[in-house]
Amino acid sequence: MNVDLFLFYAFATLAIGSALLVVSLKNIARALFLFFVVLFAMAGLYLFALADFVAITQIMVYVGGVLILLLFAFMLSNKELLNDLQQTTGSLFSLPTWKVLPLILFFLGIMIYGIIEWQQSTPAWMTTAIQNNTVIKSTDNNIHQLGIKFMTQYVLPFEVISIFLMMALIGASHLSRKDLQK
Amino acid sequence: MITLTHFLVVSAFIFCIGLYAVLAKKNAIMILVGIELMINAAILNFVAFGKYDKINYGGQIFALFAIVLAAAAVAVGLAIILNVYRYYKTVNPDQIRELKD
Amino acid sequence: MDFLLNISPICTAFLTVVIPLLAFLYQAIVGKKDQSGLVGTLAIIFSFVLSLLTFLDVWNAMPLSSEITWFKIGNTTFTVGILLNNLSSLMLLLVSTIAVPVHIYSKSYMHGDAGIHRYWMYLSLFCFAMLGLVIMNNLLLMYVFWELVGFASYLLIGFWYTKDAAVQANKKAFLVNRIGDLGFLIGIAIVYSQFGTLNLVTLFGNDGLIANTSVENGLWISPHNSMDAIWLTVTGISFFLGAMAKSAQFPLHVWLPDAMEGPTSVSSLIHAATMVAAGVFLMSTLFPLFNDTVLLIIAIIGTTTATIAAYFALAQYDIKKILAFSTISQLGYMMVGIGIGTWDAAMFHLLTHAFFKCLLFLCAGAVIHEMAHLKAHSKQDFDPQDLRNMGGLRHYMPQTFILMTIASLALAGFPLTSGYLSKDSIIISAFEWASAKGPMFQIVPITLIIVSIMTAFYIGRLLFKAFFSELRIKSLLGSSVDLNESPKLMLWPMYFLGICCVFPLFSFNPISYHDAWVMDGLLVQYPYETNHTAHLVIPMILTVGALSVWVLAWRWYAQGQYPLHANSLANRISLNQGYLNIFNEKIIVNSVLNLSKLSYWIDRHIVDGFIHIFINFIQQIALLSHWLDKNIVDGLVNTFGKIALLLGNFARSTQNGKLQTYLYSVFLLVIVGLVYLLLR
Amino acid sequence: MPTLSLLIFLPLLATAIILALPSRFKDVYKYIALAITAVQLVLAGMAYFSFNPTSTGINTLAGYQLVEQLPWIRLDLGTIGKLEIDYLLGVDGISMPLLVLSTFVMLMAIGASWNMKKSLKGYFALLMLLNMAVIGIFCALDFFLFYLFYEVMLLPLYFLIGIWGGERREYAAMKFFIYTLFGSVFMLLVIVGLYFSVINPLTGAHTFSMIHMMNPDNYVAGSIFALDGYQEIFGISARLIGFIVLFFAFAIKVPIVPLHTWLPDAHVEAPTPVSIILAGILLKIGGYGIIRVCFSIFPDAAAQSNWWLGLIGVISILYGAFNALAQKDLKRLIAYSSVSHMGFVLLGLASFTAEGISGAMFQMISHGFLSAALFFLVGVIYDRVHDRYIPHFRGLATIMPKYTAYVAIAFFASLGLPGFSAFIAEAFVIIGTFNSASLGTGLPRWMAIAGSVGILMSAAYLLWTLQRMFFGQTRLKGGDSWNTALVDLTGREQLILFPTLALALILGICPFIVFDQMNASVINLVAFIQQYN
Repeated sequence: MNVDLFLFYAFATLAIGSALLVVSLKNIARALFLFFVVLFAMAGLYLFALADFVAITQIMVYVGGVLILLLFAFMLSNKELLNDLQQTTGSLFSLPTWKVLPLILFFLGIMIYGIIEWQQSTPAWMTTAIQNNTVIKSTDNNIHQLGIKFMTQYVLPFEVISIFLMMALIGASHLSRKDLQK
Repeated sequence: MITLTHFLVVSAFIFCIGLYAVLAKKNAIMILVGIELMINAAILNFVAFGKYDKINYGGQIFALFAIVLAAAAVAVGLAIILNVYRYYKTVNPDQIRELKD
Repeated sequence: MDFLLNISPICTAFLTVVIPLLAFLYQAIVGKKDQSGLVGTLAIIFSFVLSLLTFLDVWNAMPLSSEITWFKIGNTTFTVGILLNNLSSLMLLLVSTIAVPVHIYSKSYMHGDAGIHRYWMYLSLFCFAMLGLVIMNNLLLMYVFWELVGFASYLLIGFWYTKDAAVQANKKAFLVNRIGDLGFLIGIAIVYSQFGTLNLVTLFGNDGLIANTSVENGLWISPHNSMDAIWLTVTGISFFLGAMAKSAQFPLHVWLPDAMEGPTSVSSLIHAATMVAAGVFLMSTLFPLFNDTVLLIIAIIGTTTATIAAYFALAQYDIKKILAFSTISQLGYMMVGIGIGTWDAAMFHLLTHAFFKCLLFLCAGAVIHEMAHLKAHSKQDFDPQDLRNMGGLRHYMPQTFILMTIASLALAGFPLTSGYLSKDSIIISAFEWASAKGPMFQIVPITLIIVSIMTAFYIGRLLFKAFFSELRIKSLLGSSVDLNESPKLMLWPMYFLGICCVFPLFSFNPISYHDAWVMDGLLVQYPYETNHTAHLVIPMILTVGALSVWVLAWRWYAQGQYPLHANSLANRISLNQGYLNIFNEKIIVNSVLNLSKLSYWIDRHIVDGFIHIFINFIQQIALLSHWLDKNIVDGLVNTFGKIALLLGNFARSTQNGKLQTYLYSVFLLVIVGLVYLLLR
Repeated sequence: MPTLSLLIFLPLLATAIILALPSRFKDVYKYIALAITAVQLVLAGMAYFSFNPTSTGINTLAGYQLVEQLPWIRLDLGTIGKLEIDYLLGVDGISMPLLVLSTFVMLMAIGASWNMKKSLKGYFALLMLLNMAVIGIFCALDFFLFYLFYEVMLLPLYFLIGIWGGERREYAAMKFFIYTLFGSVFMLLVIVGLYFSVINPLTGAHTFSMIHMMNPDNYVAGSIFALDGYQEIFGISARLIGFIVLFFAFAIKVPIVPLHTWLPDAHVEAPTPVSIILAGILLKIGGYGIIRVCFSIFPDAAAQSNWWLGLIGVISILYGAFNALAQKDLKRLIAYSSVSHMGFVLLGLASFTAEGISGAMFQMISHGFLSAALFFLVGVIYDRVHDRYIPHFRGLATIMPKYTAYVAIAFFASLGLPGFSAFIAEAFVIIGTFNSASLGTGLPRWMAIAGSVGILMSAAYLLWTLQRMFFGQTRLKGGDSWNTALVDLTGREQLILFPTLALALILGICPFIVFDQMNASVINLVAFIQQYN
């Protein structure tokens, strides 16, 4: 077993294990911090997929943005909210674990099954890519290529996303404005 | 050798965990976290497949789009949650039943 | 007088029987209001007169019989009728003759008793039943009266019903008699089955059915029917069983000593003179029915009874018990008389015995009466019937003493008394019978002679102990001994009976019983030769033996030179009546009771248990079917209902307004789609 | 005048009146019941004394008297044939005395329920319903009608025991009900079988008439119960099975050992009047049914199996007597003595001799009066102190002389003292049984001897009871309170007891009152069965 595979497994284990902890912890604050770990591990996994820029973005946007937002939202909400969030009792469960868990496991099974099935027949575009040797290699400079692609081929989506992002931010700030009526 | 299947399996796990959070958690924030997990799983798939698309870089491009959109979604979602909390004094989605007849 | 003479004997006999019944009914209706007993006494006197008329008409004349239809079953007609021949008219006279003095005696003896009206009632009932028994012409009716006398005796034994011993005794008497009654009933059934009739005239009359019956080739053939020869013997034994119970033959004699719990006057009439003799009367009536086997059995049982009872009488202390055993013993003699074929001798002995035994009882009653008075006056507690408390009574009651002596002499069979004639007749006949039969049979007459001597001894013992020497409880009483002669009303009847105890009433020849009119009247042809030596020797042996034991008894009891240990084994066995009662109680009664308990246990647990198991089984089936009904049949319906409900609930739950549920269902659908895609 | 119909439906009228009257007239009910029953007794008595004793009864309708025949149900069932059920009533020498007995005992029962307190309306209504059914059973000559009355009878009895009974009344009522129903259900099967086997020669339709069933010519050839064609069920002759089933149906009522265990329980738990009816009438229905149905319809099977019947009779006699000896409860003792005494009925019937059957009939009548009187007497003491355990009483004769006298008379009467009816009955049963061997009807002689031991035993247990309870020094379990409670018989009680015991005495002295009326029928019955011997 080579080192990268070992590292991959380490990251994968870290990601899945932390994710499991995230969903199983009662304490939301801890869960959110564990969410950090998940996101880092995910970023590490992106690296193994040769998506270094995506990994950086992941860390920047998620860890620097989303997670901070979540933490702030969590911490900024008042004490009652904090209590409520921590005192979720079982009686309020609408979908108890026994109901969800089989479904999830079943779904997981289907997916694994699907993956195994799919392994037998690699899609045509992938085989041609392998044949034409148009597969990203670890030596390629992805960031350069991505910059070109954003500004040329994907300029329209890029702009739309930008506007959408702005709208979202404005909307969010509008929504979270205090004392809307006062 | 890290094959595509490795990524797919890991993403499947993460996706399922996220799905579990969405379906089973009693807390809107954790639901949001679950959504983020699912999106991350999707992104992992994007980048894993994107490896075979050097011409268009579709996988990575859309992974980036997804990250951005997720961030936007989180921002809006949190805003909504805060408002909901203000309105209902709870963040438990079970007790928010305005959709019911 | 003409009027009376013109009445037919049937009519007088009928009236003889019915008048006591009327007296009984009168007393039953009037109850406590009439305590004098005048009606009963008058009735029995009337009966006596009528029976005398009947007797005079019938004795040594043609037998008379008259009957009316009673009822009809099938094609057989049952009749009620009266048969008057020498035998029945003699018994009729005897019963009424004994009954009269007893009634008169009772008037004084029972005076002042709280239940005296019942006494008169029962006594009349007894007289009715006893008189009826002797003149019935039909076995069924004889049986009816046979049981009725038993019933009357039951009532009279238990007259003092608050006394435990009395009610035990009357129960015992009735039950033992019942055993005999069963024999009688079975005998009747056999006779009916064999001859088709129960009429005594048809059966036993000249050229009657019995006369035309023979035993051939092991078959008992009568003009009506035939059955196995063994049934002839069974018939005899059955009837004898009846007689055994009624006449207190061993081993069914046990009731008679206990029956002494009744008033003494009753004992004298019923348990000495009349009722107990009914068995002998029955045997005499049915005599032609018995074959040799049965006769031999009768003779053996009779001898055994005579011996054992005499032995038991030796050591009794209760004055009445001695007399009771004496009665049993004498009845044994009579049975021997039947068994050896000389039923006329048996009847003769019955007749003489009735008088002297009745007198003995009445005298004993007089003694007891006085002793009881003494007890009441002195306020001391002693048993007025116990010989050990008496002694020297001849000083206080000389007339009673004389009468008692006469009766005792008659019982012991001294010459010039009636007992001498009748007892000798039986013993001598037995001797003749044994001579004809063979040397082994000599045991019977020899035993009888010994018993006769024993009889003399025990009656001597009674007499000497009670009347001689000094009053033994004098020390208890202090100075004043308040003992008197009995009242006149009691003495007269005793005198009358005393006269009847001597020979002239029965035979003008005091030596030979062959001259007795009773024997002449009944006249049985003996199947064996007369032995003149026996006629001479046996009475002499008896008289000498009796005299010598009297001397012995005088020395032992009157002079107090008793040589034996009072507690010796022989004495104890005799006193305890051979432990027969204990045997009966322990073995027979207890085993019957245990059997009954066992059968009840079986009933409760096994028979009922089966039923319960069966019911349980049914219940289990019911429960099972209930379960099936509830869970399977109903369950099916319910399952459908539940499924529908479940579906409805499920469908409802998707619309509960919860976001996550919606998500869940959506996702479920997605999975379903996915599965579909995968499995396609 | 339709006497029998009147007899049957008068009680129904009484039921209707009682039900119609509002509850505030509840004191009137008993007078209504009394009046109606008295009328019945008079009617039955008149019928009895105008009865023609020469009529033979049994198997010819002409031999019956007071016959009433009305077509009741006529149905054309097409291929199955025509259904013919008649309202057919009639009496012969067998049923006539029992009819009078029933009305008399019923009157006694009404008298005994004079002080009844609990829900009078239902009680008297049920009593009258029972009355109707019982009379109906004795009169019906159509098997369907018979069965109808037979079943109707069960219902009121079940409730009378189950509601007005003692502590374990439900148990007793249930037991009674199950036993009797068990018998009658199988009876129904045989009735149906008979129905399909028998044809009315006049109309050609299948019929339920018992008279037609008794005539061998009326059987359809090849039908299940046909006499000539030999049909088998499980390898046993069908007619024998039919006989056995019917026999057991009635024998449960008699009752026979080992099917008797309902009787002690039912008697012990039932209130006094119901005990009286049970012992006085109900048991007689068993005996009557055996004569009227078993013997008359299946004479061949009866002649074949009478050895067994005799054996059962003997066992019942002895077993009942032994059980009676072991009892401590007076009522139970009398119940077991009933088993013993009814054993004589069976033994006598099985002998197939005129003496035996007459004796058995007489025993039924005698036992009817006597057991009724005995149960009444037990009721007297139970009313006073609510206890009837023999060891709890002693020396009653001193405080209750009249009562003791009546008890003693009743005891002696039922132990077969000559002069009372039971003696005649038992003596003739024994004689008849004994005679059976000579006449060749099949009962061995030892049965007679064994049966006679029952007479001894009955004396034993009754006298022992008499001695234990009534004689000796007075000693009561309840002490002084009982001493005051145990008052002597009242006028009403004497009024009921005296005629009963007097009747037992009269019948014992003048048995021809009964024998004359039934002799022709008995002779006919014996001859009828004799053909098959």
